[in-house]
Amino acid sequence: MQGLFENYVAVLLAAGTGCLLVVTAIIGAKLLAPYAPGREKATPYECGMLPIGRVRTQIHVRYYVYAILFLLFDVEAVFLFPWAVSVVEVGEVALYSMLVFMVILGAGLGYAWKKGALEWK
Amino acid sequence: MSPEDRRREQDAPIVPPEPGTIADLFAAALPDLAITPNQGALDVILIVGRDDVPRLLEAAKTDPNLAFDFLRNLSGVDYEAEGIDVVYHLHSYRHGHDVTVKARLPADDLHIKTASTLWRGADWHEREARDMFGVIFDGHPNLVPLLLPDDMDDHFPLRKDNPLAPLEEWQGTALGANVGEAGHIPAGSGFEVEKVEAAPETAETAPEAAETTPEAVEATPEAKE
Amino acid sequence: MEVNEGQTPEPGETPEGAAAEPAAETPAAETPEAVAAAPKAAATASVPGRVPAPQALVEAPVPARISLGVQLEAARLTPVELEHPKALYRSVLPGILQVPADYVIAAARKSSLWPMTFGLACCAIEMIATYMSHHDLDRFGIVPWPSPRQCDVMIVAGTVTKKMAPAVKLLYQQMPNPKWVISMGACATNGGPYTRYDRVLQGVDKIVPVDVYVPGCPPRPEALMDGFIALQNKIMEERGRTG
Amino acid sequence: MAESQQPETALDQEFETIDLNINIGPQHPATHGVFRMVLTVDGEVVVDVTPHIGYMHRGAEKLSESLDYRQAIGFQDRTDYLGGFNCELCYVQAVEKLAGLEPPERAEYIRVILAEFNRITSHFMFLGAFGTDLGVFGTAFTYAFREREYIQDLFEEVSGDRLMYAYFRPGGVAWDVPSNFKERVRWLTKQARVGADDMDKLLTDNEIFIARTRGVGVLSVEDAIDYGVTGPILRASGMDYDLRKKEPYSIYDRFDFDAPVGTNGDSYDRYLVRLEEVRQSLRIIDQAIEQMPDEGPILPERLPRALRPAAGEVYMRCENPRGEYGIYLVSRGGTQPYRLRIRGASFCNLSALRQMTIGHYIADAVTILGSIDIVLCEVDR
Repeated sequence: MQGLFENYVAVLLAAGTGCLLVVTAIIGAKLLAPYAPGREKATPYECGMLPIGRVRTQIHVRYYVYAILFLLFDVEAVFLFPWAVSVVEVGEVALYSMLVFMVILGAGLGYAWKKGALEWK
Repeated sequence: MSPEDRRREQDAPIVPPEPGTIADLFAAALPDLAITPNQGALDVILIVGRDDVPRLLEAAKTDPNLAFDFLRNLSGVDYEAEGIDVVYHLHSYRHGHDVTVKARLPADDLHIKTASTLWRGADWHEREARDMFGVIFDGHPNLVPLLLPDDMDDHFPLRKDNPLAPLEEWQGTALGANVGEAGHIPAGSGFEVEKVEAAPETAETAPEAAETTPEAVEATPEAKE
Repeated sequence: MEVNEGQTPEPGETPEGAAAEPAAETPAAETPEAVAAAPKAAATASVPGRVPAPQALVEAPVPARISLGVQLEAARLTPVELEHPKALYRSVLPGILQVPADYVIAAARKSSLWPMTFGLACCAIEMIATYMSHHDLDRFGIVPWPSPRQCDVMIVAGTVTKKMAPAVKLLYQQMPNPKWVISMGACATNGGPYTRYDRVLQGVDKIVPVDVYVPGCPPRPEALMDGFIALQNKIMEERGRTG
Repeated sequence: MAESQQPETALDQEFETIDLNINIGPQHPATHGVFRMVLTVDGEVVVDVTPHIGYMHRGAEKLSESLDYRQAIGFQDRTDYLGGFNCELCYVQAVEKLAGLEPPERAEYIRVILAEFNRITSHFMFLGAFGTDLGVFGTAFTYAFREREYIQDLFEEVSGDRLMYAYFRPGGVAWDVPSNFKERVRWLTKQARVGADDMDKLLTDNEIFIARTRGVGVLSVEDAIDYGVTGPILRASGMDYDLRKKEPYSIYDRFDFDAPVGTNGDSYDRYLVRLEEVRQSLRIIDQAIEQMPDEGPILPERLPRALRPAAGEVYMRCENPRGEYGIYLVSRGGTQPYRLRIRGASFCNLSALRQMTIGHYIADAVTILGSIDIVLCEVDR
């Protein structure tokens, strides 16, 4: 039992310093910076000019598709890391299960490619 | 005599160029046009009436043995009461010769046909000439201020009657009274210097300056017209 | 239509038809009382420690008519209203702790001044030369930054024309506090060689408060570095007073 | 809002988008000064460009009309502050043509050497700025400014200032060059060749650099001539026209050098043409320093105290680093120029920006603006 807690202390320490950093950053800014909100200060920065055009315009769907594809394969990479570390101990079972996972995602990528989602006109 | 008088009466003499220059090519291409050629310091200058300019420029661009395909420069020159000159400097890459075309616009009717249909480069030159002198180029696709702010189309800085500010005084008043001072110190910054009232001796030497109120100022510009 | 509320100098009767500005060495045939009328400078009281604005030798000929465009523009060139917030720590910390806190915070601010790259004209080339490796500015902790959101200093390097002035004002307002302004070169300080032309703003301090003026046209890189050192000293000096 | 053009790919059929206006405004690292362009963008493709200039219009022409002929020289440096000597050379020659002055031999050589060195510093500034536009953030600039500092030291020794020289006079140069001028120039030409090779190694074969500039912002020769574009951009489009060769002014006809000419007029060719021009200028300087007489007058003997050229007008044009720089000088016999019109090379080159940018991506718009190499004080004067 004793060993179980030791490595949790490390996790606790890491989380603690993380929160500490975030808190000091926010509180520090609140404390040290003189706060002077203004109408002009709040206007969006457009190289010194007053903003032109509409902000809420329709943007082409390909940007959304591109982002989702990236997210998909990013998460896949996250799964690969722990798998890569432990694949030697676990043996073939890990290899084949990851293979199935990769094939399914590969099929998704193939479909998107054929439908032309990756073309950047 | 003051420089203005000496300057006004001494104009450039018209020196007819020697034969065989570009002027003869133009005379051959446009026999019926009234062109008075003049030998400038570097190139030949053709002085033309305002209404013949479009035909002359058209011929200069399209005629094969003239072939002026490069509009070097288009500028205005303000001769005050005598009117405004519009000057075209042309160059031909094929033949390698140059010419200057000048047209005088009367001071009260500053209109001339645009050259941007012949050379697209003339577009900005003409918009700048309109900004600076007020010359209206008829048929110009987009004659809006180029070098001046978009809402300022009645102020022509390069005209001779637009004065240069001698010093900060005139500039300051145009922007409002309190702006005249240089480097005003932000209020509440602890660096203010308390204002000392004007010492008495400067007061009575300028009594009429002290009590001029905005209404009095309001009246004087009209009074001067 | 209110012309402009400022007090234009009482010109008496100006010479007929405001002729082109005569060369300085031959004074135009002025009527005596127009010259005698004290120029507007007398009205701005002589403030100790402040050099009074230079007085015009020749009375300014008011142009025939002030065009509508110039009047519209004069409305856009009003100076920035200044706000001087105090940082929260000055009210939270007990009095005795504020002095060291001011010192530490001022030392931190002065050693990481991020200027907004605001190269307008020829001074911009000297500003870039100062950033580059020969006269390295990075050793002062000065990192050139394009956007005003993360900047502390605005270096106005070049002539501020009246068409550019509203943009300068907006950029200054978009910078977070505390912020400083270095007016680099003669043009930004009072119009420089172009000061007589009416399209040029005679000094950026007409629209934004300037902390350090760097003389020169363009100032040498060493002069800009000296300007930064002067600004750092100023930050250390005014640490108690401003937020 | 302009509708986007006819969609092609499968995804496009169902969706119609509204164009977005992006303001690349006066204060922007990519605009090399205070230039503003509003890009109308459909997705990432630029559909329309509206340039706005005039933010640096400070009236050099109007102010020159109230100054003496010699006092107006100061405004020439400030008009194209990267090619100060070239602008002074053009203005000074215009006054000489009107006043009928003949500069002595030695002054002509000093002028040509300094003008060519100024072309080199201007092209190095372009190489540094162009590299920064394409993402080589610090390196290109530090390389470029290392070379500029060496050459600016020579300018300072000769004329007293790093950027605003006011050194040329109608009729010659203001004062004589320091005694070690020839050794300094020889050392500098060696150093500038090392700098040019460094920049060449840094950028020319960089795949990303080629990928972002090859085929970007193509300008055909006919369009270039029609817009009045001159200088390296015109030569990059394939037109072999260099004022120093075709209409030699000063003593340029005594040197043999060739004007580099590009083939397909895109941003990559403009970069190559300017890099090659640095080497050609070094060739000119080498020949000039050999032929330069060691001593001799630098100003004509009888120089009138108050210069009063005869009434008349002249349009003097010179080959500036950015293109043809023209001075249209009208004199009516007074001591002050009656009208001084400055034809800035960047003013005309910039008018072709819209033609080059439509159809490219937003990032290419920055590349094209960088490849035109504008100086805003010359655009707005």
